[in-house]
Amino acid sequence: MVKVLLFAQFQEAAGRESVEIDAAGHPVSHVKSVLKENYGILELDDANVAVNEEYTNMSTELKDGDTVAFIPPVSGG
Amino acid sequence: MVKVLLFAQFQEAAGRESVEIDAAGHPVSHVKSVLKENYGILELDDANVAVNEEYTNMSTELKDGDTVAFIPPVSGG
Amino acid sequence: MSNYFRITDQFISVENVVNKVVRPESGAVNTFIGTVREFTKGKRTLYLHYDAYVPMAEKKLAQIGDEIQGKWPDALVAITHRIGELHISDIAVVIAVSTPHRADSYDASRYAIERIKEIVPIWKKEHWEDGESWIGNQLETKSYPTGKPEEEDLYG
Amino acid sequence: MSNYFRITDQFISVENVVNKVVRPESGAVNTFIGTVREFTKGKRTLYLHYDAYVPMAEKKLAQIGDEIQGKWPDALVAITHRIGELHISDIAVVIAVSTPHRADSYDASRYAIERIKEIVPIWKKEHWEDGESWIGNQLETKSYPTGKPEEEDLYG
Repeated sequence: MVKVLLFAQFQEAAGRESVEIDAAGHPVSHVKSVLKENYGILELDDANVAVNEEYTNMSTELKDGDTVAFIPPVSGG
Repeated sequence: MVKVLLFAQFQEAAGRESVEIDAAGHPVSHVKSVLKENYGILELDDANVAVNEEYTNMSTELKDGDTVAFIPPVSGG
Repeated sequence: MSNYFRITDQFISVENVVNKVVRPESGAVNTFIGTVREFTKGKRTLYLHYDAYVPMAEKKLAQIGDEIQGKWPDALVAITHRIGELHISDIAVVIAVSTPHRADSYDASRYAIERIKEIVPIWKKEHWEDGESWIGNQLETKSYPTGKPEEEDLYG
Repeated sequence: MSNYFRITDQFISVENVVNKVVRPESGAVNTFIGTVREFTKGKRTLYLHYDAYVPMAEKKLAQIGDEIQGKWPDALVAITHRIGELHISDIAVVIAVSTPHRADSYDASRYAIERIKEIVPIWKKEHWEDGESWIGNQLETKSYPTGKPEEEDLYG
């Protein structure tokens, strides 16, 4: 299983802070599709993605125990 | 009389914080000469001058009650 | 070093952040303090809510510190960013950079705030009288036509 | 406004100076803090002594504030400079500039420190292990071949 963290507008859209998805062996883009279709998170195209707290891209292959985070456009400072 | 304020190296050279000079009706350059000759302040050529707390120049004519200050190169900050 | 790069839900003391970087070999500390502004483009903000991916945000702040030490080897950097509910004039972020000479302290501090707005996973939600919204990137110096940073920006 | 431009012989609180300029319409505060550096060009400083022509120095700090408001109308500036005996890492000067947007806060803060080093009658004496000396101008960005500022620099 892969843990997917949701923040800001994505957290509000899904109504939860995280979801578990059976995505081991799949690329990050698979998680993106699941979030769109099953959790109503529609604005993912503007997001960056991090696996285990480092930015990466949609083709990264996931393994069991990974933590994925979709990062909406940041606005700190 | 004109009050002449001395700071930093000029104060140390003269051994005092201020002097009174009978310079009313004279330009600032007159005070400069007096400081050089009578008070042993030799580095006045690098100094700026202020009369009544505003920068001015050596040709400004002084009047009774004016306060003159010779300003060594500044090094605040 | 991890104490130098913090996300907190508490009030930030400017003095505390500054004190982390003051040292005998530095003569200059530049500090950038971001505060909550009441009006943005004529619209009145009532309060803000900041969310963050805390462990990754602290890592990315530390990465900015590393980038700065690569560019300005004599610089020492500390950054604290607050999250949660903030009101007008509350301090959201404090950056402190000490360097031997002043020019570098300005340049490195400016670099830090620009990078925070590029790569640190923190999000701001503005609450107005008539609504609320999560704010997208607010970069002043650079725009991303694609709506997101390029890869070289993320990895620094 | 005079409280915004101060010469003091007491410890300077960064927080106090910053608080003078924080306000609802600003979103950024840039702070420059000058501290006593131990080594300058390989020579070890034991302590410093700052002298000032206090009333004129406060007027000139206020003039710098006016110049900044001329160049950056939305800026609010506070500057406190300490005099007397200062030891390594003690704070000699704190400049705080608040502006609605961050770029101006950096530019105006930088302008302030450069102007302080040009026109404010404050003098620093360095005390080393083997001697002492009053320090002449230490401008980093500009040199005066004549050894003194030009008239337009003094009058702003």
